[in-house]
Amino acid sequence: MGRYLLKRLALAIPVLLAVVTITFFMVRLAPGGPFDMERNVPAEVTANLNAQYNLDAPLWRQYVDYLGDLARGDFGPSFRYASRSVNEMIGAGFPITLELGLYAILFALLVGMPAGILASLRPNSAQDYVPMSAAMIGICLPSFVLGPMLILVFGIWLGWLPVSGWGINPGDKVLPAITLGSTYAAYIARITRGGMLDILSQDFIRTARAKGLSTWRIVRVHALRGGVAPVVSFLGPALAGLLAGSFVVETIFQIPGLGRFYIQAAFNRDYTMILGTTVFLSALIILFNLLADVVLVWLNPQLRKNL
Amino acid sequence: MTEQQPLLQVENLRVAFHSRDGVTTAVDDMSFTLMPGQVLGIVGESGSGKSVSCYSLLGLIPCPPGRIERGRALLEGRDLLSLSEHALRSVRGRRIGMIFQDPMTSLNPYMRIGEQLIEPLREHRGLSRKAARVKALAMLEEVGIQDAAERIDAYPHEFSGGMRQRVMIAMALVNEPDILIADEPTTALDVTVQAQILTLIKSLQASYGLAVIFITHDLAVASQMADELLIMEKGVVVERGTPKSVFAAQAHPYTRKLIGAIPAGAKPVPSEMDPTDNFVKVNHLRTWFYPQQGLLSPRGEPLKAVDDVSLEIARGEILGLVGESGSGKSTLGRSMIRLVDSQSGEVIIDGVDYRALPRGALKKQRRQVQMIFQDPYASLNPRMTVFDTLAEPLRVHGLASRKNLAQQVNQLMDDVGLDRRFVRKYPHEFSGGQRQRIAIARALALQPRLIVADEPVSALDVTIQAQILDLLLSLSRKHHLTMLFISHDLAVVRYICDRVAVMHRGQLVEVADTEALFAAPEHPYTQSLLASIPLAQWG
Amino acid sequence: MIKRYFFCVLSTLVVLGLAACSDDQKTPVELGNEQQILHMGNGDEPSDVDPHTTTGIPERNIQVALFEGLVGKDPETLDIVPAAAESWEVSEDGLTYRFQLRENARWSNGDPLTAEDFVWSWRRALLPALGNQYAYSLYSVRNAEAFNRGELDDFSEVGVSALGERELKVELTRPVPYFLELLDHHSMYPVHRATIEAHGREDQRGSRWSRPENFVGNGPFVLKRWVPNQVVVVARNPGYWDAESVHLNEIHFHPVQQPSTEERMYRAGQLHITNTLPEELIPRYRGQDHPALRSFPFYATYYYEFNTQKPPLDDVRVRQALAYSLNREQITDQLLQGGQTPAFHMTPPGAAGYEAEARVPYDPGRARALLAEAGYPGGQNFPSLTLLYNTMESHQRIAVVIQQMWKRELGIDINLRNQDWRVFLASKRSGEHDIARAGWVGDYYDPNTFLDLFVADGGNNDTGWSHARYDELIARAANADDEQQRLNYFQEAEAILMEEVPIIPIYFYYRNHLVAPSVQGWHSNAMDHYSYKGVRLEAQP
Amino acid sequence: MAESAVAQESLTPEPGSSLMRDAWRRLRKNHLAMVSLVFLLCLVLLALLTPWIAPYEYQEQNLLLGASPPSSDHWLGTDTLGRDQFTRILYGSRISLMVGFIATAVALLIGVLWGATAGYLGGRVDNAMMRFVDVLYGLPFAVFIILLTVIFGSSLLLLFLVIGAVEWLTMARIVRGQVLTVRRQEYIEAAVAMGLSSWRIIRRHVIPNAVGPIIVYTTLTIPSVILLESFLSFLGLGIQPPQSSWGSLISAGVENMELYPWLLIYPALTLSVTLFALNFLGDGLRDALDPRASKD
Repeated sequence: MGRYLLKRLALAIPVLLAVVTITFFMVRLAPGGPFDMERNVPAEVTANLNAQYNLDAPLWRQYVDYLGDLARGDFGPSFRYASRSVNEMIGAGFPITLELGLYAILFALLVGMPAGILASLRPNSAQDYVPMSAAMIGICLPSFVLGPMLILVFGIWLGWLPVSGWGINPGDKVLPAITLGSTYAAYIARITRGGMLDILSQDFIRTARAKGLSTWRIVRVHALRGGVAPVVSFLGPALAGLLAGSFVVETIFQIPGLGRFYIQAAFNRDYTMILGTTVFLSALIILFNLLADVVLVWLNPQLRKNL
Repeated sequence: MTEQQPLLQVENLRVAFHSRDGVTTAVDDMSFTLMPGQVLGIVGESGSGKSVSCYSLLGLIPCPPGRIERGRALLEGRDLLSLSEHALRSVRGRRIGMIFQDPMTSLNPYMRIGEQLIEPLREHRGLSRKAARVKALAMLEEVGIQDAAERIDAYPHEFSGGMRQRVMIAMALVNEPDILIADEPTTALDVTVQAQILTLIKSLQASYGLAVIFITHDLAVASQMADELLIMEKGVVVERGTPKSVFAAQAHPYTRKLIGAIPAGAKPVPSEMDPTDNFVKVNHLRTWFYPQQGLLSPRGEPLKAVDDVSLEIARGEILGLVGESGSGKSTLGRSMIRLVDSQSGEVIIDGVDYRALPRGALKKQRRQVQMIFQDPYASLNPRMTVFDTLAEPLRVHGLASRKNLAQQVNQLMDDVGLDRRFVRKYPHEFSGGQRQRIAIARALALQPRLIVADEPVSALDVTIQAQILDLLLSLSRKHHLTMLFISHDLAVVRYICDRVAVMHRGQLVEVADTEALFAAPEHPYTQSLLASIPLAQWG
Repeated sequence: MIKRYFFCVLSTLVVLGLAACSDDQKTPVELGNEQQILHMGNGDEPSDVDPHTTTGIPERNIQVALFEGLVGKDPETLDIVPAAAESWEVSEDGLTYRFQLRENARWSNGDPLTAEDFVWSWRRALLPALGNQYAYSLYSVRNAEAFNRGELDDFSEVGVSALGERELKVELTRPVPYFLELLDHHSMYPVHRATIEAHGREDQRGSRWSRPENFVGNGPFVLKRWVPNQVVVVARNPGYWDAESVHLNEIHFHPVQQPSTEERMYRAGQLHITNTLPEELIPRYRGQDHPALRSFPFYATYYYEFNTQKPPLDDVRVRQALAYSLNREQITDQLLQGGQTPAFHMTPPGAAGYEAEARVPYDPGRARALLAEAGYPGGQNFPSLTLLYNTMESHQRIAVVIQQMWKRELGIDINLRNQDWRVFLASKRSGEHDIARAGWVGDYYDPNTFLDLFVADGGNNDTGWSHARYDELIARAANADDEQQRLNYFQEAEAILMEEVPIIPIYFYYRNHLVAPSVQGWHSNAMDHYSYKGVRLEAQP
Repeated sequence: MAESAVAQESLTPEPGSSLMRDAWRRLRKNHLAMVSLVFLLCLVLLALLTPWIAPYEYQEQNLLLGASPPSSDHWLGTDTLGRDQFTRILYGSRISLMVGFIATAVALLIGVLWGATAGYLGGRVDNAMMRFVDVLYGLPFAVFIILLTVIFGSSLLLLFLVIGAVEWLTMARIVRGQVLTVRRQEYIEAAVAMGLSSWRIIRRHVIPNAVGPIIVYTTLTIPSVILLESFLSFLGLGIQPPQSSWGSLISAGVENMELYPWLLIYPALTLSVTLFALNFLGDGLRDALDPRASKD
């Protein structure tokens, strides 16, 4: 197991290196520098600014220097947030985004899995169509629509929940989590349904029925473990994608997460921030995929011996 | 016995499947009684309704599309067919236990067997986890699991097939039911294991005074086990009686067909071959599988699937390769034609060293050597019509022009005895036997010189099996084929092969002319194989 | 059985939401009213609070609370009022200023604020290596530009010197009528030398001196807490010389980027003051005469600029045709509805009593005639021009409407193209554009900030237009002795600009934002200049 | 048990039919899928005929009218510039359907080929190909978009390519996963034994048998692509105003949700109904393309 993990992590290094390299040169290709303003400033000032951030060195030199810093785990200073380092910004934003992402996934699971399970028990009946259609709403209403709608209804008309913030006012995590999770609920419902249909047609389910077990117990004890395997392999990439894609929800709800930095950095031409968040998120994607694989193995004893 | 009340009384059972394409009657007007301690054998080929009838008793057929249209099934006065799902649950696993054909798939791979065993105890008797475990352990020992105390926490995949079937039996019997329904419990097992399991069921039946419904397609096995036989064809019971009387009377034509289909005796006509012309020569072939080969990790302990095997097949000869599952016989066949990469050795077919061929040349050479697979369901692309399946190799190897393609395909259909009208149908629309004919036609399309047939008849019904064997024999003569015939069924091998090679744990333990081998097996393993063949008892 | 699962789902949701449902929960605004804590929407996350390295409005809004320049502005009238300096004298020629600093002006750590602090701070603001992008606001000081450009190393030759503890002398290169205006700019704020030197080099950007735990300033508030992208909290500075006119205990600056989020936060009682109001909602608030709505003219102009180097825009008739065919009133009254006034000239009215007389009219008939005269009757053969704007919903709406107007009035087709802000700037600077959207916010409250944009070598003149007489007029205005004469020069310059139309003024900005009724003493003004002194929160009955 | 009995029964002589014709025959029996298909066809037809049937011009403004609720003049109301919303939805469907289908097709093409090749060839090739996907996953999307707008400006063609280039990554992963299971089937081994080229095996044997999840994912991709378009167009990559698309109408509707709810409701409803139709049709197609599916 340990060796397997090591090997997977070793494989991640070239991937990350490629991501860094491509990103590094890509951001430099984009017109406009980090210190451009509407008004022009004397060329000397711009030159001095560039010197402050090592931007006056030849590009290859900057690249090598950056890799050197990276190897030491230093993402460098942020250009846009002058008084902060990228490490600091990621350190501040990531835990929040991660928490948001986990709640969103939790919500998606709590809604999507029962819907999928219900649907799989009586395929092509009302018990299939109704929950699956309900779950589909999450896809019809993307977060930039659903978020403001939820805020309007629950935050302003009913006044039950705060309309913004994160961890400041009680209950302010509910609406963002629902908004972010709803799309995934639909996917999870579909995947759960498929996975469960697969498992429910297996011979050992027949064995379980022949034992006289109740449907509930068959689902819970016998089917779910195998049935959720596709959900688990979906969750790894999904969680990573969700972290990178949380900026819409973070903006709507005024959440100080990493997703906002990640997107804004590109528009600010905050080179170090773009690179830092990109490398960090890429590493996360790889990590979560690995995690999903580990959970899959943990769920399925037949795979354990292969490690 | 005379005083006893029947335990289960089934009357006029009729089960149908309703689909968009219409209504199919799976079981029609079936009646039987089961006395305590009686073993009832239900014999029939696939689709005869033998399983459906028993499943419907316990509400285990999918409804819809399945529907029980009429009949009663009285278990101590209660009609099982009219019970609610909830009431049926107290019957399943408590009054009636079931074991199934494939112990590989019938146990939950995600749960420790201990958990699976105590589940019915806790469900039906409300035993504590601890008490249930004690009982489960005792049951495991009773079905012959050694070191049960340790093995109880293992997962199903850590058991061999036979052991798994023992676990299944333990699970079915752990609540001491009155009736055991055994649905083809030994079909997926090796002969030697089958013999053990049959003995076990027999002894448990005796010691518990169980009533058993034994469902099988194998008349020989049924006659060994059952007190009474029901022979079913297309949902209808066509004959019933004690094994002795059934075999003696052979009243119904279908019964006669079944009995006649059991391969018995030697090869009718020996192949035309030249024993000096070794068409295939395998020298010291070795195929090992390594558990994992990685950048950083050293190689683990290899699985020696084929370990230093040498053999020859003469031109026109049919060589049988027998062995139990896991003995490496399939890997040997696949290694010979380079579907599996081997590590060392030599495979020379018709003078060409297959292992040394570059990829491109190999693709061209492949038409010389074809393979027929065990499972005709899996070996045909479900999304290609028969025509496409047969036309593809012809086109790819340029054996047919656009004009005569249809004609050639039709020729192949004729060769394997398939109606030309079916050429636009999909594999799933055919029966197993017909599918295997398609697979054979596909192999023949390239006019190969050598055919590796990997268990080509073991998934087929007996009557079909006989037809396919005859087809293979006639085709091999017609096209002067050389064949490697892989099988675990000694009777089949005896019927079709000129020579037999016995494989055991990756190595050849004995090679001999067929009749010589059957008459005087030399290796102890061969002897045990021969001893395990179930023989129909009608004498 | 499935019910059980749904029960789980439901109960989880309920638990998550429950805490919020209690009715006696007070909103942040209500709590703030009781504790004198002001919650403000502040647009964007500040990059720093160091006044010498930042350029943005969000930073400025915070710096106003943390620092104090020599002079300040009255938030109501925008008149110059004493701040760190209690009085000043200007020499006859307008070239020398002497400031008397307050005796009781102190840093938040108790150190006295001295004239030397200003000398050191301005030196720092001008240090080439610091890369202060607003250093040019000091350029009117003698030799400041040379020092900032690195042509002069000796700061003692720059025209700022301490004449003792509390007297500061500033010498200018030329008279600048609005020099006192400039002194309120954050680049001119003093910073605490010891603190900066304790946490890094003096010319180092982003050292940790500006963190709450290290911060020292001279403003009415001090930095208390700073959570990136969440809040910046400043707390009252008890040592501030005018502490008694500071009523607020804390101000919370919330970096809310989306106007719609901000508006919802206001409605939910999470903000006292919003930074903006979503355009779509302005008509609704105006229609209701909402008590919280504050609307006021803003010293800024929205305009389009032509690339006069490219045909056919090098033809003044074409430019005039395009300019005369815009129905500005329709844009402000029907489309924007936010109080904006149609702009018929470049300089917004108000500052220095200047009211431009030149007008670029709405006259579609003349526009058509001019276009025909230029060789494109009815828009025939008119080349396909592209209107470039930076990516934003509001710019897009205006562009779409103007595109239609040109189509309708002149029969010409204009393509729209939007670009990310920095790409947009780069395209404009390299002259790739035909017509580009632009906006200018007055740096100081004087017409000069608008009119000197279009001098031939002006760094911000992306039109390629140049006019000798215009340049001369702007230069003369800078050296004019008489204020009336100066304004006359501006009138003439503006007339040239409106005749030549290298730009089309479209509207003068209006600012709309929400201010809770509990906020007392808050003044909105044309420079959007915030002042927190005198602001008090009163709970509503 | 029962199914082979059925198989034997159903061997009635019948003229030949190809996979597609067979699929069509099956699809026709699925009412929900057929209703969806008819709906989608109508939608496409409407989109094609839009210039002739739209009651107004899509760019025609009436600032004096402003946003007005549905009326007999404007069936679905007007937007804040006084443009007829029904017309704009109709014109929007041209863009959105085109983008949705073409961009998804691009993603489908690349993703399926890439995923199938990686999954089928396995080993080092698989490893390298999937690591490449990982790298692309990691690249910052926003920077990528900015660069593209700079280099190529806004063009519809580019929009297809960009969306396709983004969406194919997930498609490739899904296909690869599916192919890994298909690859173990005996008919693949049989195809190898026949000496078929890898390319032919992938094309004829592997991909058709991985089609189920591909169809399902495709039907989910189309709506997300339609929404992605509005975001990219807003950034300057795709269509330019005054043209409309469903996504841009929805985003504009969100801003005006409280004041002018009809500006959100109708475009969102159009998208939702389309999505449901796609979904039902996708499920129907998946079943229809599987000759084995026993439809009850």
